[in-house]
Amino acid sequence: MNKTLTVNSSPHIKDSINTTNIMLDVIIALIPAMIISIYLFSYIAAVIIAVTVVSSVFFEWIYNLATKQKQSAGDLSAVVTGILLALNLPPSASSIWLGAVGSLIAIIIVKMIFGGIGHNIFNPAMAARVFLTVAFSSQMTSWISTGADAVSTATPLAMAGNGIVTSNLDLFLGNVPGCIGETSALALLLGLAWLLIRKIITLDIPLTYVATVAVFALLIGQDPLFHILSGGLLIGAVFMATDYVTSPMTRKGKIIFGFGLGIITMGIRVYGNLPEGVSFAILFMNVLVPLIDRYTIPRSFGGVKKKNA
Amino acid sequence: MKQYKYFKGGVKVPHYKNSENAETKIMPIPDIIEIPMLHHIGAPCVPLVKVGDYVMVGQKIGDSDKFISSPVHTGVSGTVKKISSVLFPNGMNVQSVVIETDKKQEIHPDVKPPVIESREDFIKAIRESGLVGLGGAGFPTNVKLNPPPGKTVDYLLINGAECEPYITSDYRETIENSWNIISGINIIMEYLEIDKVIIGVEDNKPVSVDVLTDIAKTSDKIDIMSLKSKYPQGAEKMLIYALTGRIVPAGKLPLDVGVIVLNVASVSFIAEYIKTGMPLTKKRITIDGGAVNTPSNIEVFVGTYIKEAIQFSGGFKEVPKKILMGGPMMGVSQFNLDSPILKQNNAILAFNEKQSILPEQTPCIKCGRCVRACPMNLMPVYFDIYHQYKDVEQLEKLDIMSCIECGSCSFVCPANRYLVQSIRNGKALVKAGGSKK
Amino acid sequence: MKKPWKEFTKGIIRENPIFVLVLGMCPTLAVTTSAENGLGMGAAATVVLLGSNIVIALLRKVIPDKIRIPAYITIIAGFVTVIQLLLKAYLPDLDKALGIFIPLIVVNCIILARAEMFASKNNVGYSILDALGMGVGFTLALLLIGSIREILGSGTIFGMDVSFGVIPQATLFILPAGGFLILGLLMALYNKLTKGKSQVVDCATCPVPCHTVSKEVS
Amino acid sequence: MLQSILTAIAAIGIIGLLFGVALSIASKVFAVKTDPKIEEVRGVLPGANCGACGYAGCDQYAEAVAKGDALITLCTVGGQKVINDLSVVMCVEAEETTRQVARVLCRGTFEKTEKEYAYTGIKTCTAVNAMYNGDSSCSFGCLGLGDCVNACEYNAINISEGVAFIVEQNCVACKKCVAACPKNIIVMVPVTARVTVACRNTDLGKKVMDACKVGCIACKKCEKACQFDAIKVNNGLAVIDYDKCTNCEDCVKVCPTKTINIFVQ
Amino acid sequence: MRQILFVILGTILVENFVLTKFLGICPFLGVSKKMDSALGMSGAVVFVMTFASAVTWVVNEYVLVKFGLEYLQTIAFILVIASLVQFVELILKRFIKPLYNSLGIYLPLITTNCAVLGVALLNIQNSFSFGMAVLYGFSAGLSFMFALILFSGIREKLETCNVAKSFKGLPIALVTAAFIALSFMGFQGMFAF
Repeated sequence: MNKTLTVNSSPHIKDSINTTNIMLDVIIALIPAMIISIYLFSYIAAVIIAVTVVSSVFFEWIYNLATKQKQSAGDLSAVVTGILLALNLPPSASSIWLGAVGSLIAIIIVKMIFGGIGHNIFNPAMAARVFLTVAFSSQMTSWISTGADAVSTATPLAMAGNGIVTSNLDLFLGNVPGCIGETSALALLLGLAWLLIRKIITLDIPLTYVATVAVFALLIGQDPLFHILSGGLLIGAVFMATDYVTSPMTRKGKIIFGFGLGIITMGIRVYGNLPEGVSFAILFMNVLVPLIDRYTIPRSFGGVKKKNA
Repeated sequence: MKQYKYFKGGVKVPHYKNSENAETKIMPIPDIIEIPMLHHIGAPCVPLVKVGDYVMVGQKIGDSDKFISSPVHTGVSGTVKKISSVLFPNGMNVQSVVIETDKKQEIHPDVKPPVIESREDFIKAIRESGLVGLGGAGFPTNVKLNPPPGKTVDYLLINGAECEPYITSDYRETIENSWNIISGINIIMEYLEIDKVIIGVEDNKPVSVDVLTDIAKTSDKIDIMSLKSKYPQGAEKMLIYALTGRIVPAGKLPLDVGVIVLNVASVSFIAEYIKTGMPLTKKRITIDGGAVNTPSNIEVFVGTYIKEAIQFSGGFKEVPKKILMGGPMMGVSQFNLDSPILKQNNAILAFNEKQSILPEQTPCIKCGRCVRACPMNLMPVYFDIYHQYKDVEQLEKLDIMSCIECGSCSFVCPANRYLVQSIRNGKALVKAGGSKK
Repeated sequence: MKKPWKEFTKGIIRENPIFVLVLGMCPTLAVTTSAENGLGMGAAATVVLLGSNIVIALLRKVIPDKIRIPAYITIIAGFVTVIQLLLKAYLPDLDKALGIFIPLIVVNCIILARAEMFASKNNVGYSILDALGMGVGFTLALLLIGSIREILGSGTIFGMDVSFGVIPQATLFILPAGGFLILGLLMALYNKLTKGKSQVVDCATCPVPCHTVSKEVS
Repeated sequence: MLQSILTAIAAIGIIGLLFGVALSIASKVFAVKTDPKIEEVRGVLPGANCGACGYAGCDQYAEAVAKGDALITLCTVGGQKVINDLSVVMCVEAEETTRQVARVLCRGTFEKTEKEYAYTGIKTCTAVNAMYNGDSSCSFGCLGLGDCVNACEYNAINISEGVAFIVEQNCVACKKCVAACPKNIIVMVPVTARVTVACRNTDLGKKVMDACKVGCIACKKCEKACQFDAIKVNNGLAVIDYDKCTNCEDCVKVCPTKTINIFVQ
Repeated sequence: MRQILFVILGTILVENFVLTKFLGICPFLGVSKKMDSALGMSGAVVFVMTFASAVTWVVNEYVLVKFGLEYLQTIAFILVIASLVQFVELILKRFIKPLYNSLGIYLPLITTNCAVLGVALLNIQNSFSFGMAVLYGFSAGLSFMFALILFSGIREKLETCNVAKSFKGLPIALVTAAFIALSFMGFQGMFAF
């Protein structure tokens, strides 16, 4: 009798996708933003990205080692977190240690102690950015202008608060002060296109987010395009808000999520003390995700409507 | 050609229809066959023969008095060697009749075309034929054709979707037996007084679409729809929605929305049976997979051992590491090669080492791909979680019992979660919990 | 000799009101923005705890069972008022820093819990030891949290600079979020260090199958 | 000075008195009957109403404990003392019985049994059991994937060589493993019982021998050997009646497959 | 109208009682394991806080201030609140059983909820008018409710997470609360009243 046959539950075939290739696709989608950031802010951007990525992977590796868990540092998710965090830091020398501290927060506190990949409640990069913004506010807001003669300046959103207008073309190309990776809308849209082509994300969250911001801006009589292109909105909408674990699972949930993000972002930008609200909005909406998921469970095909509880 | 509706979810599976052009070969009578007493969903049959009995072709050897059941016949003549048992995947030991064939193939006197005067006669005849849903589920056809009082049926749907990879037996059926299909359709329309028939075929089978379109032209009551090739297009509920736009409510049967769905092979068999009276004893199956030499379609007697069927088709190329009964999405893996082929089997796949390995599962990243893939609009990700925590209440609330176990969610899961298995275990938990109440 | 010592030390590690009993979280998080505030709060609570434990232990046979809780609360509130007035008079800065949390000592679960659990069942001597032990444990925990938050958040300890002008200060730690974070991390550390030592259910004393009591919380 | 102290005392006294009287009247008027068991449990709890147990106050927790819905270990305020007291309160009603322990009736280790197939999938006994009754050649035996280990809260079960065994000194007879085992091979026995028929296979002779080298083949030698009428072969399996068994080990000596053995830690 | 909305939103989002004022942490950590009990608990808190604000305001204005006994605030308020809670509980238990089952069972916890005494004291400290005090009490209750619901949603999810061993239970809850508090900081400067 042949006793070496494998028995398992159906299905017996699997498509080729796995967590690591999803992460790889996200990294590819981030390449334009990284290239443009190095072009705009010169070598410092490259150094920050390198330090942050290396420390992120290192922290995940060391945590798994210390807690004697299966090593997960190789699944590239820490790399993605590292790149995203780096792109959310200002292009100044202090960002090098900010990146390392941020990685510690993002990987150990926000991700690993919650159970590692798939279990985190907050988006690691975003939570770390908010943490750094609150903890080291002066270092996190030391902006410099783009180009060779870097001088310290303010971001378009902060300037807009003082009545100075930045051209939308500059915002689109990224020729404005800001965090390393958030300035160039063009690069981020290229990334979005890649993610959509590869079916890594759906358009639900970015679209509702941007649309809500635009409508909000129109209603209060401001330039919607300016609000969409400035600050961290696009990097947030494309890469951070669409993070699988920390966004709702269903389409309906994603739309609610995007809408909430838009309202809060604009609320903070227009009425709050802070010039920028994307990271706080995302963190806040992450908190709401369990509730959204709870109330947006779809009705099964042919199922009767059930009371949510 | 009418326009079909898209069902939500589903996945694109590779076709691997390697045996597409392999004309059906008829397998000679094996020396021994073993016919289990259960080929269908429902109660197993009781053997009607004893050890030492001489049986003839078409003789009924097992039956049950339960409503949802279907009798079992032998397709060979010979002597009953022993009454044994076969271990089914669900752990049930089912009695089986082992017959040593004498190759004389004497036909049993009871085998004669049935006399049909009414609808009741027809349904009775179908029961006697031992026909079960040949698409894979094995639901007794007579039950399917018999609407409870007060329910009217206005649609007959013919399922030629064959959405599982590898399998081509229905495709070969349509090409080789197209006139049986048309006469089968006409017979059912006549006896069940249905005047709307729709044939659904996936568009990746142009030849069979052509053949069936020709059939449809013979009557203005018959329509054909070429369906988008998307798994699980052939699942009953999906097919009904695609062809008629009707949604079968959870826990209900197609009859409840006035629809009867039959597989092309079933229809073709009905025509054959009405003509000759020979019950269901033979089955066309696809033999394929990385471990076999020649992907082929063969016609075998029900009860033939898997290894003999594969041997006839051309034998193994490599040592098989996994044997599937049915397609790769919903088929059942066998643990030895001595299992007999059942009525509802439409394929035997032998996988080589590389094909048989499924990746280990990694933590769920909550990407929601399973949610999007689920044709039943369920949330497999939560089934996986709550099954681990044995939260029966949540599982029930999320409607786990509606899952059709099509495998789409597991297929697309980037974390390689064994979702279907979780769901099966979850269903078992719910059933156990339900019985306690 | 051993027992009194045990009554005193249990509050410091084994039954630490913050890390093990998880009592009195509001002041723990709210006032520990600096080591000094932590110490002040701890001391104030200890005094109230001591006073109420003494009085309740003395009166434990007098107070009728039915109204014991309101009676305890009144006694505690009395001591809180005394502390409040004393602080206002002699340490106005600390009073300002602790603000509303001084009157809120009344509803601090530690005090009521010790009154109900211990002082109402033991004599004055043990009650004093218990109060002191719990108070010291509470104060130490507060001091620890306060020190960490002050060092990280302001770069100082008891107002002395320890950042040497180099280490940047993470303002976050003196904000609410920092309080939650530090307490969470400290608790995890405490769990790690005392792993397996506390919270063992003793079923040996129980002659019957435990399923009646240990059924999963539904 | 004196006057203000007096006013204060008077004011508080009056407020207190008013509320006290009103409340005691109200509690009489609006009295609702309660279960004495709840009262008893409530009496043990500290009454701080802190909510740390996850219930809405001590009354709620007392009710849950009294009904057996809650663990007795949830009160952080009370600490060990309350746990001890609760265990006393919750246990007094039950009868005194000999201590029971769980025992795994299978010794079909890797070398005694074979694997019928290579299983991939969810690593739980329940999951593998759903496929052809598990991958072991003996369809009655231990699957060794540790559903019982996961169910045990007291660290009293280990798996070695593909078979679970109980660490008796840790076992508190909570029966969770009994419920968790899909093969029903864990049973409760008195702690004094040393002789065990470590098999649940009800098949006969040859089939058992094919499946496992230490399976009970129902040869009835033990039945004949027993002087106390304590072991009976029923339905293809020897079963010991522990009321009669004297741990004399006569059956152990005659068992040809060594299925009956002395349980040692 | 705008004022009322601002008080409510401001108290919920900007000056959240739990997440920025650290009031009511014990029930916040204790009764947030299940969404259902969180809802019941916070419902009861909203109710009691509104009531207690009104009653303590009256007691303060017409008893304590009148007789120059302000220093007895703490004692008087805690007595008032304790009795009030007990009254409400008794009445609900006797007359409105369904409401008692959903809200009333959480009432005993409220006496020792420092948010209730806190709001009473804050009303006096900020010298609010009667209407404002009641509104503030109500908003404070809502802010407690909001925080508790958010938190219990996450904690239910955490139950299914593979949380590091020494962080199981309260530590991870506190870390989560830290990040919730962080996310609330984005609202600073909005809804000033």
